[in-house]
Amino acid sequence: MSVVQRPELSLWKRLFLVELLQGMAVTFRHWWRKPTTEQYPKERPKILPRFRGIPKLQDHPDVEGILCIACNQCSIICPDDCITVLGEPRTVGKGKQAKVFILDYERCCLCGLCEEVCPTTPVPAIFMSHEYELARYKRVDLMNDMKELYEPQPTKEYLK
Amino acid sequence: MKEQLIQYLAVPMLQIAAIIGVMLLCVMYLVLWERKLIAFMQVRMGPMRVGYHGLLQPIADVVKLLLKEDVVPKAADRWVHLISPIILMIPALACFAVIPFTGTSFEVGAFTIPLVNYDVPALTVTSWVADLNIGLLYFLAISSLGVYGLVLAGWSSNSKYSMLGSLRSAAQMISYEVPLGLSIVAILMLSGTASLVGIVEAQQEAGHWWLFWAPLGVPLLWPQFIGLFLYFVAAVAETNRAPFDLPEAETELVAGFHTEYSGMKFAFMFLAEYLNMILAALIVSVLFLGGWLPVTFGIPGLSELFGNFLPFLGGAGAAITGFFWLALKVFLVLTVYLWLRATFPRYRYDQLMSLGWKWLIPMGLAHVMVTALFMLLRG
Amino acid sequence: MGLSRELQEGDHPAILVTKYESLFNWARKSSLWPMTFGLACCAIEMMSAGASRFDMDRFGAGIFRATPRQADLMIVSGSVTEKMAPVIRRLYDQMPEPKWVMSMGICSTAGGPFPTYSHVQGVDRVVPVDVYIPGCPPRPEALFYGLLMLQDKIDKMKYSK
Amino acid sequence: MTEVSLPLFLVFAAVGVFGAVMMVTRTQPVHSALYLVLTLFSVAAIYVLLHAEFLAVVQILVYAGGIMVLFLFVIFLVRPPVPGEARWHGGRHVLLSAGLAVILACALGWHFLESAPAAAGNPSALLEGGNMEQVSMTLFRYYILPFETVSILLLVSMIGAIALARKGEGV
Repeated sequence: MSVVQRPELSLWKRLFLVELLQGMAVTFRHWWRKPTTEQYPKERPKILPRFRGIPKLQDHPDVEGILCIACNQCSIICPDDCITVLGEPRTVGKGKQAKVFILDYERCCLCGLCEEVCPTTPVPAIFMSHEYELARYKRVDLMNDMKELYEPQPTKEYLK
Repeated sequence: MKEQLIQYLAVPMLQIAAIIGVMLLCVMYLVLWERKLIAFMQVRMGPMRVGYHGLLQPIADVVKLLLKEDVVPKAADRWVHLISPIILMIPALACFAVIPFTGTSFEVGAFTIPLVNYDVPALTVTSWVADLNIGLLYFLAISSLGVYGLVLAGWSSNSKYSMLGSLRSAAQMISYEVPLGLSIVAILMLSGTASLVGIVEAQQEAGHWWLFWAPLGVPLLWPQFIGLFLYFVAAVAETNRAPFDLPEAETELVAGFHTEYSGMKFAFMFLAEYLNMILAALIVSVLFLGGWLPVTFGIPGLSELFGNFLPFLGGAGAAITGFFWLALKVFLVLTVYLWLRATFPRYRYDQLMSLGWKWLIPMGLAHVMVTALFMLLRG
Repeated sequence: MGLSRELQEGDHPAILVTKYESLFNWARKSSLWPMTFGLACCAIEMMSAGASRFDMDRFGAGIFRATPRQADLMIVSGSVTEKMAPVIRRLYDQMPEPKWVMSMGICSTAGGPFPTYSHVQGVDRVVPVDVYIPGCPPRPEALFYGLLMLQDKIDKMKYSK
Repeated sequence: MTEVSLPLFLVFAAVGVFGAVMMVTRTQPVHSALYLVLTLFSVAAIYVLLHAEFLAVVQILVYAGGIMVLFLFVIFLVRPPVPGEARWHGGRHVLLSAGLAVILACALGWHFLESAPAAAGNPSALLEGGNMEQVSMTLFRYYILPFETVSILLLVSMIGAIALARKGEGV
């Protein structure tokens, strides 16, 4: 444990409460600064490209059909066990494709491991989107099946 | 008899109603101003979405608090729990009776109330409810009763946090009443009266605010600055505001004496605290800053110009001007109050006590002595 | 709410009350005072939501009350352990009506990454939740989105049939 | 006393007596203290009716605002009584206090009956030039020596109390 020795204040500083006035000067200066507040529902936050929102599914024009090959790697690596994938034979070409893809947003911790392990080329089939407006009234609404995962989240715009 | 009835019963009643109404509105918007000002000092915006720039926020808060459930703890003393917000509120409102809001009185001509055909004789209405010759002492006496509300609220809740808060508030308010009284003594000596109207009139006669009372003709020797400082520090402590908000210290005592209060009872306590703030600012303005006298008072040429900027309204214009100047001064003092809150951290309990007893009271005594000495030398 | 229950028992819809309904709902949604109540890491994000850049006070929800008696909104921010659950329930019971609960983050919504013996798998097993905000932790904007949804919910409250 | 103030006096006197009786009969000390405040308050109101405004204000300031808060403080600091613990001490105390009350009433009654006009004083003299001036003139001009002596006595007793209280700390 270290003992902090505060310097003795000079008589002048004690008499005229210099340090208190300095403190008040700081708050006074801040009063006239431009607020740094972003007005959320009106202004959208600037989201950096590396931001990890909720995971979504995507397709790619170079690949015919569904991009996801139902390899189950994301489901295995997921620390929260929130991904369930069932495969079926691919409609075009060889291999498998996802038939059922359920992502449980109420458990997903947005770690991004699923995107890292996703083996599909040229882009990962599951990717971290920039969507964050996810609040729901019911827990059931946070379960998302494959169809919902392809579309943007249904969000109400609160512009006022 | 009818004239007397109107003069001594109806007019004061209307005055009281007007003061209570206006003051409650002022309190509501003082809360908004506090939220806004502290937000600005923290580089944020404060309430923005309820009304234009949050202008309806206080109304929403009040309506919500009115509609909240009123919780009384099972082990609480129900009656004392109920009356303590009222005890807090009554002295805070009663003190406004002696405050002179403006110097000039309104002349109300004779008129007839329609529908009931009641003839009202011509009246002279003053801006104060009562001009007591012991006005300042009345203020001190009544405001010292507010401590009961705090103490009993804490005790009756039967919770340890409330209890600690109320014990602290009792000690704090008793201690700081002494420097509060001492800082006023010099003003009493200068004005030679304890009537608040008389004090402002004495300043008018002297030609300067008491704050700028320069003894021995030396400019920039203003001993009343010490008085103002003392009064202000003591008043901040008396109203339990930061940095002396120990009775409701959020970080230690949850919410201090009003931990167990909810809904309208809590709103009453909130209102009483802010009413006391406004009252302290009013007393500062009246005692040290010349009450309703214009800000340019004492500067030749300017004082006539700003003494009545609504000359076409006659006496009412002068009254409104005086009211405006008082309101401006009060607003500035209240802003300093909030500024202090935005700046300083809370005092520790023993620091608070040592500040009060070891610094403020000796300073107050010395201030009285110095003022008396200067007055003697001046003759 | 006591008021609404009394009115629902009556035969006739209270027309007078429906007029005031909008005022009451507006006041309640515009002045949601949250409780100073943080459980884990989401609380840090809740604090930042109250701070300068995001400023929860804009919604009128900036007065964090330390005592449950004066709070309207409980933001369950962080993982709810079995040991903490009774405390949460008690705080919720101490809040006066009308009161709302927001579950912030996946830990409080569903147990999150802790499907263990010590964890409550969703705070809705302890207190009734109005809005669930997933995310780990949710951005302050996500919290605001939940808050706006809660305001919508309050706006639709009915006092009469 | 004018005819307007007589009913007011009766009201305040009744409130004062009510407060005093309630104060004695409560088992909860905090309630007793509250009723005492009520009594002090109504006494102050009676002072106002007697044109002794200064005395009234000082009564509220010192007794209600200062001393009673310290009373409450002390009540809070000592062990709070368990409800129902306060015992009925039997008829002895009632007899004793009733006897004392009768003696006090007799003494006061005799005093007022014997010297009623002198005791009433002359309030009209006080009305001229304000109450505060009168009190301060009396206190600081004619009785300055006793006043200062009393203050020195109080100071000595205060220092003595502090010295006694801090004995163990080796001061």
